[in-house]
Amino acid sequence: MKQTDTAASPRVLGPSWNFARRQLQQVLAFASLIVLAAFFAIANPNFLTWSNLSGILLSTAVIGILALGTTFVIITSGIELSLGTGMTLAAVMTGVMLTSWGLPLPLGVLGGVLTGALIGLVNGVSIAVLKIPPFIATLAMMLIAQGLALVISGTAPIYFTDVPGFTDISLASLVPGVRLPNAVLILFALTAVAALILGKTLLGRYSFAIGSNEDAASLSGIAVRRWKIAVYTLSGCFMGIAGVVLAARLNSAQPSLGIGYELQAIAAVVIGGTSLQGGKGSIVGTLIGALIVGTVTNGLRIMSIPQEWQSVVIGLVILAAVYIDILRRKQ
Amino acid sequence: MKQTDTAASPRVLGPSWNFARRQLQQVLAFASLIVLAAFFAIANPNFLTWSNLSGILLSTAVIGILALGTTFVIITSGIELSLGTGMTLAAVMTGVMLTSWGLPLPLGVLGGVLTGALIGLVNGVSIAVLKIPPFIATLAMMLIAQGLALVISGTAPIYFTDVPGFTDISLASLVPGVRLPNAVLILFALTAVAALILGKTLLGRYSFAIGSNEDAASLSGIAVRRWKIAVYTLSGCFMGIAGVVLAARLNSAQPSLGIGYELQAIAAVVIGGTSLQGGKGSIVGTLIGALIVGTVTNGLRIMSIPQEWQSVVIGLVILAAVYIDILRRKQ
Amino acid sequence: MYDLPAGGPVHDLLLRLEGISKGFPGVQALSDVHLELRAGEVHAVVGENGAGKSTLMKLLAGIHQRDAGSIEVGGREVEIENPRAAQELGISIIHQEFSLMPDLTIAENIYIGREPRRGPFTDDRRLNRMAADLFARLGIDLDPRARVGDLLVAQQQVVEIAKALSFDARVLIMDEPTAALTESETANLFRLIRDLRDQGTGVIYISHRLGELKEIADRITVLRDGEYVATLDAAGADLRHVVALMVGRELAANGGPPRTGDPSRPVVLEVRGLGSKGLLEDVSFELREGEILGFAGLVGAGRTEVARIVCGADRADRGTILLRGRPVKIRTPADAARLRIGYLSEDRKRFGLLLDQDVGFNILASSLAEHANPLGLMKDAQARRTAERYVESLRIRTPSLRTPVRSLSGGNQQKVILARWLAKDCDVLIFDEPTRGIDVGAKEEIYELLDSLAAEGKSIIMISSELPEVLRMAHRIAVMCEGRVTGVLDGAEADQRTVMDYATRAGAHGGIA
Amino acid sequence: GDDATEGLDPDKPYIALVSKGFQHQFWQAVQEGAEQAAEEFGVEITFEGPDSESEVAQQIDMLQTALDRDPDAIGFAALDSQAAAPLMTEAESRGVPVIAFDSGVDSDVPVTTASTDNLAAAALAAEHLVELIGGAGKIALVVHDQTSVTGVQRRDGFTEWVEANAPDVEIVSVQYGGGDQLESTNIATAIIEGNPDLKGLYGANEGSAIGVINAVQELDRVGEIQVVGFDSGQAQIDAIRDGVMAGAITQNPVGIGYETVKAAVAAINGEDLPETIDTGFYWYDATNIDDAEIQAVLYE
Ligand SMILES: Nc1ncnc2c1ncn2[C@@H]1O[C@H](COP(=O)(O)OP(=O)(O)OP(=O)(O)O)[C@@H](O)[C@H]1O
Ligand SMILES: Nc1ncnc2c1ncn2[C@@H]1O[C@H](COP(=O)(O)OP(=O)(O)OP(=O)(O)O)[C@@H](O)[C@H]1O
Ligand SMILES: [Mg+2]
Ligand SMILES: [Mg+2]
Repeated sequence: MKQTDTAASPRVLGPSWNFARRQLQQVLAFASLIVLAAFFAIANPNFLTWSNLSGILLSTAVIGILALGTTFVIITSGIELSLGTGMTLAAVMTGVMLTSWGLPLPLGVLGGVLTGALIGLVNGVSIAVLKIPPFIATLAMMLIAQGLALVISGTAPIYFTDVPGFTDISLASLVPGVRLPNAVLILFALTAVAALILGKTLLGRYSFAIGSNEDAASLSGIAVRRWKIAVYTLSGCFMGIAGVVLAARLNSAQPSLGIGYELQAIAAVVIGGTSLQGGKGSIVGTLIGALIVGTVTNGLRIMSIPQEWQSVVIGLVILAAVYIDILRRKQ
Repeated sequence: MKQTDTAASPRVLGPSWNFARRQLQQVLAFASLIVLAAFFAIANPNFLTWSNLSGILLSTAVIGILALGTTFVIITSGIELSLGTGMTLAAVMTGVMLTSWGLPLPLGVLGGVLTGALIGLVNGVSIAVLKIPPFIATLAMMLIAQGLALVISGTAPIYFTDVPGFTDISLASLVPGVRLPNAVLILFALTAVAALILGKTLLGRYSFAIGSNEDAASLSGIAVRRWKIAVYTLSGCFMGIAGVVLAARLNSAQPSLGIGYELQAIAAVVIGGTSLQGGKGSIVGTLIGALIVGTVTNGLRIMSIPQEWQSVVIGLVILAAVYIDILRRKQ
Repeated sequence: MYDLPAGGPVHDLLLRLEGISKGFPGVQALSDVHLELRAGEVHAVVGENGAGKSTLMKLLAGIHQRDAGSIEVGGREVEIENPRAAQELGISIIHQEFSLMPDLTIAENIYIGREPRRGPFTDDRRLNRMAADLFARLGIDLDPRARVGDLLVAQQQVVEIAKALSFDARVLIMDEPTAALTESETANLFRLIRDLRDQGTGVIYISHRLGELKEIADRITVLRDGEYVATLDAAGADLRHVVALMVGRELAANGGPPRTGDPSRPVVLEVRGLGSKGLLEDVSFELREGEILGFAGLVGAGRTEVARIVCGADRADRGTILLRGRPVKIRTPADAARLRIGYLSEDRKRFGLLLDQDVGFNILASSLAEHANPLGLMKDAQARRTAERYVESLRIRTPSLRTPVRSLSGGNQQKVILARWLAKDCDVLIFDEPTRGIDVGAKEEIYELLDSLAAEGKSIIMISSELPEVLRMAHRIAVMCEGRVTGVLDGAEADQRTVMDYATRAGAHGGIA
Repeated sequence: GDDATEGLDPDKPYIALVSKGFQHQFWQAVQEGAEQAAEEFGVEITFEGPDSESEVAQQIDMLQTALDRDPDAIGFAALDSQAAAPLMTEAESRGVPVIAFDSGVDSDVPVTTASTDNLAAAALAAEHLVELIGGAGKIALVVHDQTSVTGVQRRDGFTEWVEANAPDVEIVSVQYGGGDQLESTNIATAIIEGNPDLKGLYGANEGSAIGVINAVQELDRVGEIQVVGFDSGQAQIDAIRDGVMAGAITQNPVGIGYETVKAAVAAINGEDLPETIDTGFYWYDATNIDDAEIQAVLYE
């Protein structure tokens, strides 16, 4: 039998030396991230300033939030390609609610999140009830959301200039004295929430069960359809939040933005050790994956490496990070 | 147990009464395509002109060729995200060989195809030998190829104006008297070649075996690593050809083109009934899938539907086509 | 909780099936079948591969819906629409094919859908304690927190059993629970079954190991070709008669005299000092031409591991493998195949079947290259003839070569994989539990096949947990215990006692109680 | 009604415009101008463009489809003129006049070209930025695209002017954000972090300029870093009014659209046309933003 890794299976396996090893592995997962950061810190002294570090976190926030939600989907062995444009549609809906309908701020934000949830719900129903493969269902949704965002916004950006406090959602600092934008706090808070859901609730447990062996899960009496819909809806909520955070950062809802974000988010998830085959994955891994991508991108930009080389280097770093992770798991 | 369809599994064994039924199913697969075409023909008389139909085929050629090659990859349950930018890199290499190095036309074309093959080979090695998940390996290659295409071309398009006969590769008509661009002939010829390889050769059989159950295939004595590399390399050859056809059509190698083509090509494959889980798929299906996307896109354009609505409609049509296919397979 | 009359004496008849029919495209799996199950009885259901046993059970488990007939549970006619409904009716099933989730832990698998909770959260501590309690009650020695995907096949089987028992069901269905177990685990299972029976549980027991029936069954129902044949009292039944009812003819009981190794024949495969950290230590043996070398041992003794190393699926830390006296490097199963060494895995679903493909493809999977021309073009007609030949000679019950292998019965799937290795011309064949889930008649056919392969000069390693089978077939028997070969016995000198003696020689045995 | 031309009046001349985009404000302003002219001259138009400025192949497909709709004239803003050459020939052979707009089409076929001189416009932006930083110091560029004609010209026009005229100004970084606002914001942020003594930033189109504005605001460097942009739109106009951005170049997109259709009508009627129609560009900042002349060319 092959030695298979268990670090990414749900929760740790309790006490004993196994536990310690697993914890150590989690920490080692940070290794590539730390190596990268160290490299850039040496290459450019401006990298390690507080302002730049919080900038990296800020630039990771949107992709990170998307990636957190889609981790659940990928653990069920699904995929979610409507992340980017779905997020845009959520941002546009928030814009319409706050500016055209004049709803109060909390309701507008809620509306954006619900828009995301609705998109996820529709995805979930197509996939679980109509049995359309997740790739196709969410690819179709990616196009539909893109179109709807343009239609609803009248193909023009919606500005939040007249909505006081809206940009604060992303850019103010809740923690007094520390220059850490709220978007980053939101990312961290959502990481905790997602980790709790994945590790400690039925939804998390069943996500692993469905991704591990959908037929067996169904034979065990789990209502696979219902839980799948729940997972896509949850991912949709994260998508909606990402949309609001993005709009707050740009102080506008840009209807033509979004395509390409889905691949970045999925990449973060997979770099973080979640398997596209389903059944394996972790939230902390996803956060690390997102930070790795964010750090490399920022580091190269801060060094003003010519852009054509930047993508080559990012490609190589992704390869290396994943390969090192594979070696590490083999011990 | 679930009823599963085998129409798309390889024909290990020759004809039988089943054969006739299968052929019928294949024809029925054209149904959505025909319905779509009929709809557009009624909606706009210009749709059914020879010039527009050959235009549809021409605009399908590049995505179609990419999709053919990647069908093999997807049947092994892999994925290929470097299709788009890899194709661009192949086009740029052809450009460099023909314009800077002054190689004769056939060598330049060969060089482009080999570039594609090399990209595929590297992907195959990362995946089969280094065991990097296909999604990550090819995502990294997508970035690397994008960067290299820009670097090698000096971030400017390469024009083939001084290479006589180059655009003829795509745009001349080999068949005298019929206005059918060569790119379309190439697409059809490659469809035949791919169908032969998938249906009648060891490589095809092994692709199915690996995609069905990689561990079992390996224990059956199949050299899984080697054949996986072969599959990615084959897909790379198609990528290279697509690059040359695209460059010939545009009479230039556009180094920043390409991102997004991979999703379109994969969508064509999946709409054509190939499963992303691996083990199932057909070449004719892929061609139909590509034509469905090409037809809808063209039909909506020729009807001058507002562009933002176009993507909504394309999304819905993809959903409907796949759903109808699912119903059809259930009988 | 159960749909049974409350109070008073419990209804004697737990389950009554009348006139049950079920068809699949191209196959009538069941027609007009009867079955009754009383409280406190073990009711065995037997029949050839493909007779419809599993299908009947799947109707009870809510996986398939019957075409005709009625199902009564506790005297009331019911519809069992899904697995959950079956659970709610107090029916619990151990499936023939594993239905576990490899990425979850043992405890999570057992209590899936019934997780203890604290507020909105799962209570994993209690979950693990529940599993530990269950294991203590059942006498199972497994860590509830271990990941199921890391378990041996036999351990997974034990988890399946524990899961089914955890429901405290009134009706317990066991579809070949012992196919992956050796004697001692089987004995343990029987003890559990008797306890349950004594508490009034009704057990439906399916097995191809007919010897077990005497030991455990109260009544036996025989199915043939999807039809009901007879129900007998186990106590008075003659097994030869049962077999005759199953196959519809008398089977000659042939065993022949014990075999013996022939030291004059050349050594084909030699394994020297094989070691693998924590699994194997200093494993050495020789395999001669035309010989069947049996491998016996308890679950987890390391037999499968030896086989996997020899066929290149795993790497050894130490040791050499010699083929006809020359050391060979076997890094992958493809290397082994090139050296004409073939391995049939004990886990057919994970390491054998190409489930998406049809029967023909599955038979040919190892010999595709032999059915292609040098350019790699397949010779389809020739391939079809080969596949047809094996479907016929192994009597694989399938509507056609194009039938998805998924829809075959378990035993027929096993035959398909056997056919795969027979179709490939190997010099050394390693069969890991080759008759797992295969009916008596077909077993005889397979034994004959192995004999004729050996007579042709092929060398065969036969790993089996069915000791009588090893004793009957092997020229020599290597016995393993805790990763070592504790003895190599000649077929003539070996008997049940000596083998068990060597199999426990290293002291306490592994894994399962 | 259910007529084939889908709501277009079959009795009016039909002009198909294929632009470089449709989602951005700039192209919508062009469309607006085109629609004004269509109304004025009694013609029907359609307006479409690819999803991004690197989608050369998509644009060629659109042009092909436009030709198949049998128009009386075509307006075309080429992403790459070489790639369009065969279709230009086809248009000519079908007798469909082609009007190039936004940037030139390198071909004999178009009867005239209505466009902005991007090189000169970018040079003007450079001139202003250099002046704003006092003729010395570090500056950087955030451009939308590395290969498209507008991207290259607005970069080169800028850098060439700086090299020729401002020896004390150092260009420390040129990076590309695809016109995506978030991407451009992140790029600009990293450039500022990497060069704490940066004195000026230039965003080469609307999305890039907004990214630059966001970065300067998020890092609290308003006033320390001088910002100039390109194109207009609500965000840039606000930034100029708020003093975040010193000023920007605006083209006359409405004019481009208007002139294109006007020229197409003239071509259909067989009138003579000049070789080029300069649609002009303007520098606007807090001092002139409310002038009527500027207000006429700004879009929100
Ligand atoms: N899902 C299915 N689709 C089509 N045919 C099926 C399906 N399931 C079972 N069959 C067919 O029904 C028949 C009975 O199968 P079943 O699995 O009940 O046999 P079994 O008695 O359990 O045999 P075994 O001892 O080999 O397990 C077989 O011919 C089998 O091929
Ligand atoms: N304690 C263990 N922990 C993890 N994996 C184990 C352990 N023991 C054995 N294995 C794995 O299980 C596989 C099969 O085990 P092994 O060869 O010991 O079984 P076996 O003797 O063939 O018994 P059986 O096949 O009857 O279950 C081996 O390849 C090995 O990798
Ligand atoms: Mg069975
Ligand atoms: Mg074994």
